[in-house]
Amino acid sequence: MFGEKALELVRELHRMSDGQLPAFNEDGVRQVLQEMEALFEQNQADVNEAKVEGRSELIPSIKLRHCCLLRNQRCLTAYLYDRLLRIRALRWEYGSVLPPNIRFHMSAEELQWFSQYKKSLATFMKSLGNGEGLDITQDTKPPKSLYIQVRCVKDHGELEIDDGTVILLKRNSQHFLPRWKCEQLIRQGVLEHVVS
Amino acid sequence: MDPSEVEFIAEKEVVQIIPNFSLDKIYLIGGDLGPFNPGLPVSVPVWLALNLKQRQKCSIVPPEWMDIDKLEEMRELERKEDAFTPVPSPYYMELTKLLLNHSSDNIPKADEIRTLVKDIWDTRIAKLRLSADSFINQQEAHAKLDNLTLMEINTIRAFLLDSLNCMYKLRSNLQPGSTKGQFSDY
Amino acid sequence: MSDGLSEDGSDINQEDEDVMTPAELIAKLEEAWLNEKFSPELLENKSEVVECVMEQLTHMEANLQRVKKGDAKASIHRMEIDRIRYVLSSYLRSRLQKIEKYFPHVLEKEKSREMGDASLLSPEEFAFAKEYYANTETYLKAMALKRMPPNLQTIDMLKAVPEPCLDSFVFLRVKERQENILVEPETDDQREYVVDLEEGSQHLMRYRTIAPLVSTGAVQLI
Amino acid sequence: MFITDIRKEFYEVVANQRVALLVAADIDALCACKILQALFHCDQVQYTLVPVSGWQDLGTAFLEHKEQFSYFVLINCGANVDLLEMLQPDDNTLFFICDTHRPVDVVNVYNDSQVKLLIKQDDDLGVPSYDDIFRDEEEEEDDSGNESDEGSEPSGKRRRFDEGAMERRIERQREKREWEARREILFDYEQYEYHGTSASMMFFELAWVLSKDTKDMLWSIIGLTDQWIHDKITMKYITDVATLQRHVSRHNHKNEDEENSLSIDCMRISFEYLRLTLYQHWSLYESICNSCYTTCNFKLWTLNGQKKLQEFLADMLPLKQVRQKFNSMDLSIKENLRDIIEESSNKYMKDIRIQTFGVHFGFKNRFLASDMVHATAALLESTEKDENDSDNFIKALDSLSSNLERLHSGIDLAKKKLMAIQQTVASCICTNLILSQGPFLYCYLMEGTPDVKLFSKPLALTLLCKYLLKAFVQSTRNKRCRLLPLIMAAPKDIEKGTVIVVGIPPESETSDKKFFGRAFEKAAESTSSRTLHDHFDTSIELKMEDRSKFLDALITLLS
Amino acid sequence: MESQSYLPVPPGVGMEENFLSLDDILLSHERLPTRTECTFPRLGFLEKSTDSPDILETFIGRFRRTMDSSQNAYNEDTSALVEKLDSLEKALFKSGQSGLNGFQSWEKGQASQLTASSLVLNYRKRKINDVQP
Repeated sequence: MFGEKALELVRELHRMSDGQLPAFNEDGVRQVLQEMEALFEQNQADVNEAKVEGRSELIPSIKLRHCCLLRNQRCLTAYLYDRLLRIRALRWEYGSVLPPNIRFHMSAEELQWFSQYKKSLATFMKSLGNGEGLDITQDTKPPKSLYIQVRCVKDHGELEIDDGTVILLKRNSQHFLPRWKCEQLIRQGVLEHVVS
Repeated sequence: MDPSEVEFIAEKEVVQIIPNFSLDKIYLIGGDLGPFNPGLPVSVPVWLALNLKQRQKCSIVPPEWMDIDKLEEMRELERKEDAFTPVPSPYYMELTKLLLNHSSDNIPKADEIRTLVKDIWDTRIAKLRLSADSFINQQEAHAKLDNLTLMEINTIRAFLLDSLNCMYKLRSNLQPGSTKGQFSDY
Repeated sequence: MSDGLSEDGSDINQEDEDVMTPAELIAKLEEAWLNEKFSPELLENKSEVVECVMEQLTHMEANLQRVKKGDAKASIHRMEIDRIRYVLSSYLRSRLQKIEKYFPHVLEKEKSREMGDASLLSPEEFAFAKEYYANTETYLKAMALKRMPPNLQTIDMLKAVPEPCLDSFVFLRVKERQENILVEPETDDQREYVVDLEEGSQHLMRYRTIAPLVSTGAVQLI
Repeated sequence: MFITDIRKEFYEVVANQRVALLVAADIDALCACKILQALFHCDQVQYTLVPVSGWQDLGTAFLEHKEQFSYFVLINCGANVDLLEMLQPDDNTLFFICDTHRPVDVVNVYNDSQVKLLIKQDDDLGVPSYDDIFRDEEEEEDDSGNESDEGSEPSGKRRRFDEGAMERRIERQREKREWEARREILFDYEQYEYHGTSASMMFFELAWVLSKDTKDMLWSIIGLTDQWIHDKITMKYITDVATLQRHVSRHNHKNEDEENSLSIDCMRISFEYLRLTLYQHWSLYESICNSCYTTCNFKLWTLNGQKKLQEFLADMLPLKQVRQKFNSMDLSIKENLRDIIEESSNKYMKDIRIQTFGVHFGFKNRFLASDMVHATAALLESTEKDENDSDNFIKALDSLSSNLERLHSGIDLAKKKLMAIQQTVASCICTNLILSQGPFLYCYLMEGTPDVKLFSKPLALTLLCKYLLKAFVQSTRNKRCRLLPLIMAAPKDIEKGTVIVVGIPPESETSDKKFFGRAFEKAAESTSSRTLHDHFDTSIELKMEDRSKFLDALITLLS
Repeated sequence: MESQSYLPVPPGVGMEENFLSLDDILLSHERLPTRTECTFPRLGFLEKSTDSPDILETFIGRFRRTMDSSQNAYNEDTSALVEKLDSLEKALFKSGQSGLNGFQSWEKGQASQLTASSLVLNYRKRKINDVQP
């Protein structure tokens, strides 16, 4: 049936309701576009025939095909748009550098959108407070204390603390650090907030 | 809103502490605090009180209403009345939790207080559900919610607002010809 | 540490006739934060509040730089800074979220704004919204629309991206008494009626009914 | 050098710095670390905590962090080696060492600039005087006239002025120590290994001085109990426990008037005295069958012992009560349990009492100090899955951090371990696996013995060793066995083909001094056995094939 | 909650569907039983049933039950309960439960703990699953 391919794309995302980004379905997208092309060509031909030869019985089919075209357009746009929303979420959850396995799931155009989004967001954050700048992707939970105890879940390398000193984040080492320095690493699953 | 944000707002409330250190007056952006002298009670926001308490730099004086007799009285009244009775603090639940969890050694009869406050809370939440149900039932357009606290509202917010949206959807589907969306056909 | 960490903190809004203290400024920010959190639509920007708060924070941070390690007051100041920065970030975040969610409508509203009307977006937000629009449109065109049949190569972003639903209910607290607020009926067999909103009272009603009162500050969303 | 004022000379020095904590994997060290962490949290001192499981780990951890830190706190490691020699730190690196291992290396004692020892000087240290060990060396030197006027300066201090000379000097010193090893003073000082005041008690005293000793008491109790359970101290336990008793009394007295109104969630510490392991988390029957004291007194590995146990139980309580979980026992029995047991046990054993403590909070959380030690030890040496030392360290730390779920999982592991110990003890005795080698008793657990994997770890093997020796002394008629130490070996790493060897002093020994460390070293040296002494305690890892020649050398050495 | 950054286009609230809403697309698909008609004017999912006023009645009638079950089910297994609700009520049940869970975790003092993003955790899970087929 017409529109099935497009709907499958929508279903594919709908199944992953937690916001994960499945691999870009290049094949699916192409097939939808092909179906649309075919529908359009047939309609063009039929419209011609209906006009020239006055075959008005073709009109319902033409209308149906047109509906299918519109439906395909909607599904495909919704698929692409929803993926953008997921990609946006990645910027907020992971930070501006994405792990390779996630980048791998994005199309070239999506990567481009992501990098533009990153840029816009950075410009916005930099411009706050007359150019003072404020990173609004941090401070996602109300603050409780200046310092927190964290545990390193995996080897991560070095982390620079505000005063220029560097500490080594090695698996199973534990640290007492300024909260805001840790927030993103906690979100990324590198550090674990120890509450005792 | 996440309950931790409601708690964050509650942490602006002021309590008395008895510090064990001395410190001159502090000029915070939000107002002046102190001076702090060992043994002398001083008023500070809850966020600071808890921080100092956790760092063993003070003891916290429980607010006046955190008292068995007063709370028992409140509980009886709350159970008797149909309407929501006025609460001693708009953040009674948050403050109870915060102070009892971090400073229970400074609060006499902490366990009884916890139970009493929980009783009051439960009674009020039951009332809240009752009113929510009647609000939906009567398909009301306006309700007065005096004496409800932010935390109480917050427990039912998402559910009630979603339900109201749901009803709106059901109802507008019953009224033909009210659409302007052309896409919805495809 | 010197006692003057915020000695010159009260000179903000000098040009305005009503001078705001830093504490009042923070209260304004918190008001705006909660309103923005709970209102279904994007509210007018409060960039002057944002700027002033940022200034306060920067100023305080600069003073703290000069303080020696381990100063007891410094850590209290830092905690306060953290709290204010949280509200500020959270406020700007909710706004940005709504801008992204409703971007075509937000830009449309901004475009159709009358001279002299308060602007919805701050200059930074406006720049962001425009970029977001262009970025997204470019992407959709390149990926799909351009490759579709000629008659389907455009979509109306205003219709495709949903509008804020002003008919949502909100919780509110009245700060200034209001009379004769008209409450529209929910069903056909109900009639419209008016209510008075007493100062300090709390209500549940449709956002559309009281939207103007939110922007004047007569009610606070909760 | 020894620090005399721990607050001024240690805490106030590090309070505004960033500190690296290198913590050995033993329970006392974990407890000490908890106390120090709590203090650092109060005063917002930033730190990095790195678990170190042995000498190699310590070296690596130092190398990895020396660029970023100038202040190192070493807990239960580092005192008994020449630390500067081993780690080769920069001049501005400062070490604070809180370590129970004795003897303290003399170079550490006499270095004033970089090594600060957080060690109680009223402990029986017996450090040779500086003059005795360094001065006479000087006199024998003939090529260093330019140094002689600085001769009486402590070595580390001089290092600053004359780096090269210092190094040459240390080098010479080391050579000298090797060929002059028999030199009496140093030999006498270094030949016995023992443990001093627990690290957690040291830091508890710091907390007390800082008036922040509320929550930390529990940890110092657990740290001390660990020393006692894992046979690090014996007589010293009595004096140290008295110190803690005074602190507990002081606290309980302070809270007395509030006691009735204090929240159930607040932690309470009480005096306890039953020598029964985990009885509040087991059934009384299981606890009696798996506690060292009761099993040895009943000789539970004999039929007669089992019979006596049944008699004892029947005398004491209805069997149903004894066999069911402690939690489900009748309340009236639970409340009087200590008295009931004590009374009934009089007939069978001398004294089932030992002064210890219990902690309770909430409605159902009750733990004896020894319960916590066994649980934490079981987590620390867990052999489950492919977890490494530092994973175990973290879990053990969690079990001490009011992570109840973790603590209970530790208790479950501890039960398995204690049952394995009892079964191994019984089978070793019943199959005569304990051999008299002349100067010592020896027992080797063969690969394939049930639960042998559990005993590839030093704490577990030491505990087994202790229980086994007590049981053996009870069961043999040979009185001489009371005077003999026990050495045990168990498979350590099958792939590498190694065994772990530990030794404990004779039952009759009342001092805490042990000589195994030196003896093991010497025996290995004289037979060129391939050994690895990586653990901070005396246990060593030895190639399986070298076991018999090592043993022979040990016999010769100790005869 | 702010911690979740993926905010999908919600289904339309009033009469109209949201063009980009996945929910709406799937829902409208379900109610296109006949695809031969040339126009599909407002085949709203209520339109199938002629007795639609009842749905509102039913919703109102069952509101109390939905509310109580979603706000009372203290950490119980709720799957059996959810089974009996229709899709609309299921969505509501979810929002009620998430409110309840948020409150409970706050009461236990867990709300202030910083945690790894659920998105990150789910990716990690998936990665592991990928490795172990």
